[in-house]
Amino acid sequence: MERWLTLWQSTALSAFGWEDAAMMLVGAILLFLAIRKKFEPLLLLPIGFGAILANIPLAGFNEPGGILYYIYVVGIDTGVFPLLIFMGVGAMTDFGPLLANPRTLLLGAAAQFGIFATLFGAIALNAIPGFDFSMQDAAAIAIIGGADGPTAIFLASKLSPDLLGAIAVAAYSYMALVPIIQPPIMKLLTTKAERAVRMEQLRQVGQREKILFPLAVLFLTLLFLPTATPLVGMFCLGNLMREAGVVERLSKTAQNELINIVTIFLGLAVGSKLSAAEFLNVQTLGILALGAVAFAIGTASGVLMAKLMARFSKAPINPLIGAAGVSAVPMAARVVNKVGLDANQSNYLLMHAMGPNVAGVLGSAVAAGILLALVG
Amino acid sequence: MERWLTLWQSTALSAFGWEDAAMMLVGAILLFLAIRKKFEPLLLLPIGFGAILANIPLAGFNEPGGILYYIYVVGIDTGVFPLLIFMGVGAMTDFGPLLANPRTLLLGAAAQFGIFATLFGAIALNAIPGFDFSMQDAAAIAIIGGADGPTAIFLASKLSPDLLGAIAVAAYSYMALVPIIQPPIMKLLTTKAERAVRMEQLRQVGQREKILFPLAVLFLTLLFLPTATPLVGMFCLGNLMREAGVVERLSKTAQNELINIVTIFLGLAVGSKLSAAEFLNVQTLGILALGAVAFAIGTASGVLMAKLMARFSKAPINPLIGAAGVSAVPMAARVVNKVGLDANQSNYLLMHAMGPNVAGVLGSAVAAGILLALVG
Amino acid sequence: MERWLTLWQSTALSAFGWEDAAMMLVGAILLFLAIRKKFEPLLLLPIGFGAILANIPLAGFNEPGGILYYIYVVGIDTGVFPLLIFMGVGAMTDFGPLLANPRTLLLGAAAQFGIFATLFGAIALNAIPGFDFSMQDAAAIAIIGGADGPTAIFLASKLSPDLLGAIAVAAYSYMALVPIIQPPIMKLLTTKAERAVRMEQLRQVGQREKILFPLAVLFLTLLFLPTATPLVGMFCLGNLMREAGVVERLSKTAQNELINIVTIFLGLAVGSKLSAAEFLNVQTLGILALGAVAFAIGTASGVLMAKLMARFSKAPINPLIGAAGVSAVPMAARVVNKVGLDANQSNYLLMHAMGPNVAGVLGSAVAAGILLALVG
Amino acid sequence: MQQQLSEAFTIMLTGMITVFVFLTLLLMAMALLRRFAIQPQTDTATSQSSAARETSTDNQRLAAITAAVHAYRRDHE
Amino acid sequence: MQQQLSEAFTIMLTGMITVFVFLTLLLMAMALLRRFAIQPQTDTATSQSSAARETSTDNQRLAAITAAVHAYRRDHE
Amino acid sequence: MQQQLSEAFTIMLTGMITVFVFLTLLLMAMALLRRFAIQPQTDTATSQSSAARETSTDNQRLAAITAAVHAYRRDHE
Ligand code: NA
Ligand code: NA
Ligand code: NA
Repeated sequence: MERWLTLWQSTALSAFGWEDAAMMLVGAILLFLAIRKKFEPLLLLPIGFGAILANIPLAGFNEPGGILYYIYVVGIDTGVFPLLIFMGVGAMTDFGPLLANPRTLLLGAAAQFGIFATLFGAIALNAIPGFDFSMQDAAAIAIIGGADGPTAIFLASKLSPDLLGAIAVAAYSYMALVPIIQPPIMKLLTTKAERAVRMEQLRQVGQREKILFPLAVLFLTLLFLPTATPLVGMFCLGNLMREAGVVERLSKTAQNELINIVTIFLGLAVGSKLSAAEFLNVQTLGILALGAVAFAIGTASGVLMAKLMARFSKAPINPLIGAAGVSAVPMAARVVNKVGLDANQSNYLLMHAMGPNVAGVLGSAVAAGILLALVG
Repeated sequence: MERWLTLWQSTALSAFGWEDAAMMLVGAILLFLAIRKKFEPLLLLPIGFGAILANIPLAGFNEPGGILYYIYVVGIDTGVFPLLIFMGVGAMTDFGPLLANPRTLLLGAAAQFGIFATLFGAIALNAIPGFDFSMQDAAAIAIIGGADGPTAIFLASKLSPDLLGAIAVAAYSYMALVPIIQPPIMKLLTTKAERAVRMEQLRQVGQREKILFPLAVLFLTLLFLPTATPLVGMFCLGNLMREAGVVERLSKTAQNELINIVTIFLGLAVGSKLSAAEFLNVQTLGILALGAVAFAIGTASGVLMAKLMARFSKAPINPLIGAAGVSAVPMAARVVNKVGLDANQSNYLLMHAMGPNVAGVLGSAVAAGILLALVG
Repeated sequence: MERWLTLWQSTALSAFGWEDAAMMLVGAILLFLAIRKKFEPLLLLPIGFGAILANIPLAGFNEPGGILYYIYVVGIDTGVFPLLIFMGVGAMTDFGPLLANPRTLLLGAAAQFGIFATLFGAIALNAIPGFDFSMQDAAAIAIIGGADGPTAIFLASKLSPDLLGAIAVAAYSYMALVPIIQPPIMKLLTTKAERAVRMEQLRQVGQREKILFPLAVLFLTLLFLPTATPLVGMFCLGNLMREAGVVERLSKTAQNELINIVTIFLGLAVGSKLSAAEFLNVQTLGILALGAVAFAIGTASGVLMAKLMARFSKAPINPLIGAAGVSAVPMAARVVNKVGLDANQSNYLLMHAMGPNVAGVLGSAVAAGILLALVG
Repeated sequence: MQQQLSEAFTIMLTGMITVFVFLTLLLMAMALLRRFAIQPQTDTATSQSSAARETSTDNQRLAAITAAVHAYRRDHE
Repeated sequence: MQQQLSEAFTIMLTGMITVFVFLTLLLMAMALLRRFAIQPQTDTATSQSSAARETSTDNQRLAAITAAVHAYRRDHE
Repeated sequence: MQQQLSEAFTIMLTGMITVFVFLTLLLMAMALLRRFAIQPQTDTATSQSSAARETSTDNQRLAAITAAVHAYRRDHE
């Protein structure tokens, strides 16, 4: 009898609280979004699964001795996992379209207004009772507007680990929602004639230029923004391995097995931060709302900047490509292409949008460095 | 002269004891079994090699600063390596045959009697002088009957780390010996007519069912057996990655590079526990004997349960498939197929045996959770 | 205004010293050598990049919390990374040519004179003001003559971590310079007639011999040189996995993904040791000079030993193959082949040189073990 | 000893019962699952997506064969 | 609150200006880079290396079947 | 200094002698190994296994196109 009691007390049924159940439901919703809706499944599937595991009463995944605890301590607390992901993303990134049309860098810069405006918005939200974001919290939330998962996780782990779970979930969810969030804004800010503008074909970029580019980015970053060098540096390392042409086996491993292994662990560790105490509160609603605002403002800023540039440019510029400046590679560029095709059936903007798209990755890594320098 | 003395004193020859030599011989025997006899070579080769390295006098592989020490502390002490192996095994497992014939779950349940009977047997062995197994030891030894390597290593590392080496070696050795241990028992308990029974073809299982199954398993486990969630959870994560269809690159990495890397390390770390002090004693003989008994009882229980089910079932059931309930995937299912063919040359039982076979993996993970709850 | 000051103080420009800039230049030179000159790019690219990152003021890559710090502590301090590389190299090594002509082992022995003579030379250098190498330093520097990267890094991390950066850079640089350093020495010590000698075709080596060889090497090492067992043991494990034929998936992973991942990290960690304080001094010049001397002496010893063996051998021996005894696999063997072809256009020495080449790997691992035993 | 034995016996009983109860619950869950999962198997969304998957697999096969043929030709030229 | 808001506003301004200044510097660096990189594009060293690359691409194609064997082995072990 | 030099000299001597002794022992071990290993080279077990290996090599060639799918997908993702 006593043995049955031991067993019963060791079941979760006896220990379950409604918060645990609610957080598992959140995990299940993330799995649904990942599998059925194909929302960034590579991350949201392990995040959702990790959220379920982390909230099982008495299982101790998040305590010393539990696997999620070790993964979190080793990979997120240290910042190593997002940096390795960033290295892999660097090894997957082709800067050719940006090098062919360098001015699109400015679109990647403009779109970062989504980040900084959101920082202001998060502080403004403190006016509402129940919100009490510190400047660090606000900066970590704002980076959702960077539309770049590893950057958001890296910054949140440094500035506001308690909000990490909600921030990562918001970042990946909105990245998956780019095809829904962006088009209305893009159409609102442009005329059909503007959207139909065709751009000149891009020049071919040589290998040497591609090799020197990541080094130039690293050089400027280390001179002016050392706090951005972890992110930018690992990104540039990956890109240099890709373009150097002499370490192809390292580049392939960084793009495939290494990033896959780290992705599984990163997702689980992020999921482990989705605990009731840190997620089930009004702040999470605020974070979700601010994230949506950040994406919208970033998109709008990019488009408006593109319109401004079009006015002063000799070569035609389709203002839609500004929307790709938020990063969310390559989803945002594909959205630009689709909206462009809707306006002009022979207008393929994909490669033109890849320039601002990868510029947006650099832009948000730079913005993360600035935030680390100012509020870290 | 003094320098030669230093060198001589640093040779193992001056420090060798017969125990070290004996343990290296054990390592060499494991290598022989792995390479020449093809006994579970993926594990027994690194285990055997690790055993040799760990017992080299003065080399310090097992002390702080030695590579085996670090691998053990990082991967086994934490339980991370067996869990990652289990994730990979989940990603390799097709639950289709089990879903097509769910009743075979009960065969996977019955075969776990091998585990619990052995626990009783281990305690009974204490009657013989020289044996003094605690309840934790007995539980860790009993799990050998689960015929599942990572489960055995995980449980032993939690309950009885001193016996880990002997338990892991016994588990993998007997898994390799399944084709020798099982057939006599199977033939003893069945008539030729029973062994010749043909089963109906299995229905096709849809993708959605396969996606929901690991989630259902996880759900029941977290409700009723939270102590089993580390094993079952990682297994289900692997299986979900496999079946979801949206994270194929993660699933492939979990099934290949990640599991391979972890297998090398896990094997070395298990080998490092094969030290003379912990292996060269009468307890190891007891463990080996109990392991064989556990396999035999598990096989018999599975077959008897299948006979019972056959009596009450409308559809024909070949009692041989009960033997696959011990797990040892896919070896036990192949043995069933072979014994079935011996009785009826056109009787292919392989897919029918895969159901109880994967049920046995779940069954022993559940049994491990129960043991953790009761004696952990 | 104050905010701009914070930003400015967080730029590297305000904190830069000329030493940092100089070390970044060193990193850039390594990148140039790796990418443009194809000097061992797999290592020198990450080393060079790591050197740049490590010397960015205020970025903190080398401090707790920085990624290079963690990689160094986990992988180099523990000795784990060079050992894993060595395991992968073992899995890539075919001992067939050595087994077909075992006497070439002696060439691999003779070439290690480069190591021990350099140890003497390093101590002799202390006569010059500004040099003050301890015996440990001298041993770590001497191992450059082993022409084997992981061995050099492993030994330096144990004996003289401060010099690790300079030693690793020297080792890989000179390995890349083998085609320039060796031919003049080879030609100086041989007549054209000697260089034109053709050797008999090698016999076929059976699988069993190849399986037993790594075990025999391990056995002798553990008896006589336990301090060499970490290096030799991991090497033999890799080679056994390759030849056993039963664990091909482990062998492939050790040769590809695992070694690639570790190579990226090892390179970065070595680069992180290229700090101004430890690199920008006259000792580094000494190390570079000694390294070149070590390679030259090793080459000469190998060639002279081969001449000696040729005198006493019935079968013809081309003395050039002695030069491959320094290891630097497979570069040194290719150089032998090329110099041989120059003397006799139909004289293919490649396979004959592979014997001493892989013997050189064993020889320098043995030498490392001896140094650890004598001065460790 | 006696007490240990009886404790082991209780664990054996408890354990086997729990294993059976647990896997029987799973069996019942699988019956529910099957009913739940099979029904929408025929709806348009799923069949569309599975159709799409087949097509892309077909394309990949075609492309792969083309690629392999190229590689093979080059190899044997 | 008031003070926090004004601080956030300053960060917003500082941040956006810095982002633009930084990426404008990069833009200028890219112009230099292009001039520096394009010129030697035509010298012999580069054309040699691009020739070498073509050859190695051929080799890669030639070796496709060899590589396929490895993939196959891994998948069918 | 003098003492250090003589110590280094002793290490040099000791080291080289040990290297030679060790590798000579290995040389002798290899001779034993060869005698031990070559004999059973001709027995049926080995020839069987080499036959099996040939067959599987054939299979591998036959399946080259299947495997190319994987290589192609990975390269074109
Ligand atoms: Na961005
Ligand atoms: Na089992
Ligand atoms: Na060497």
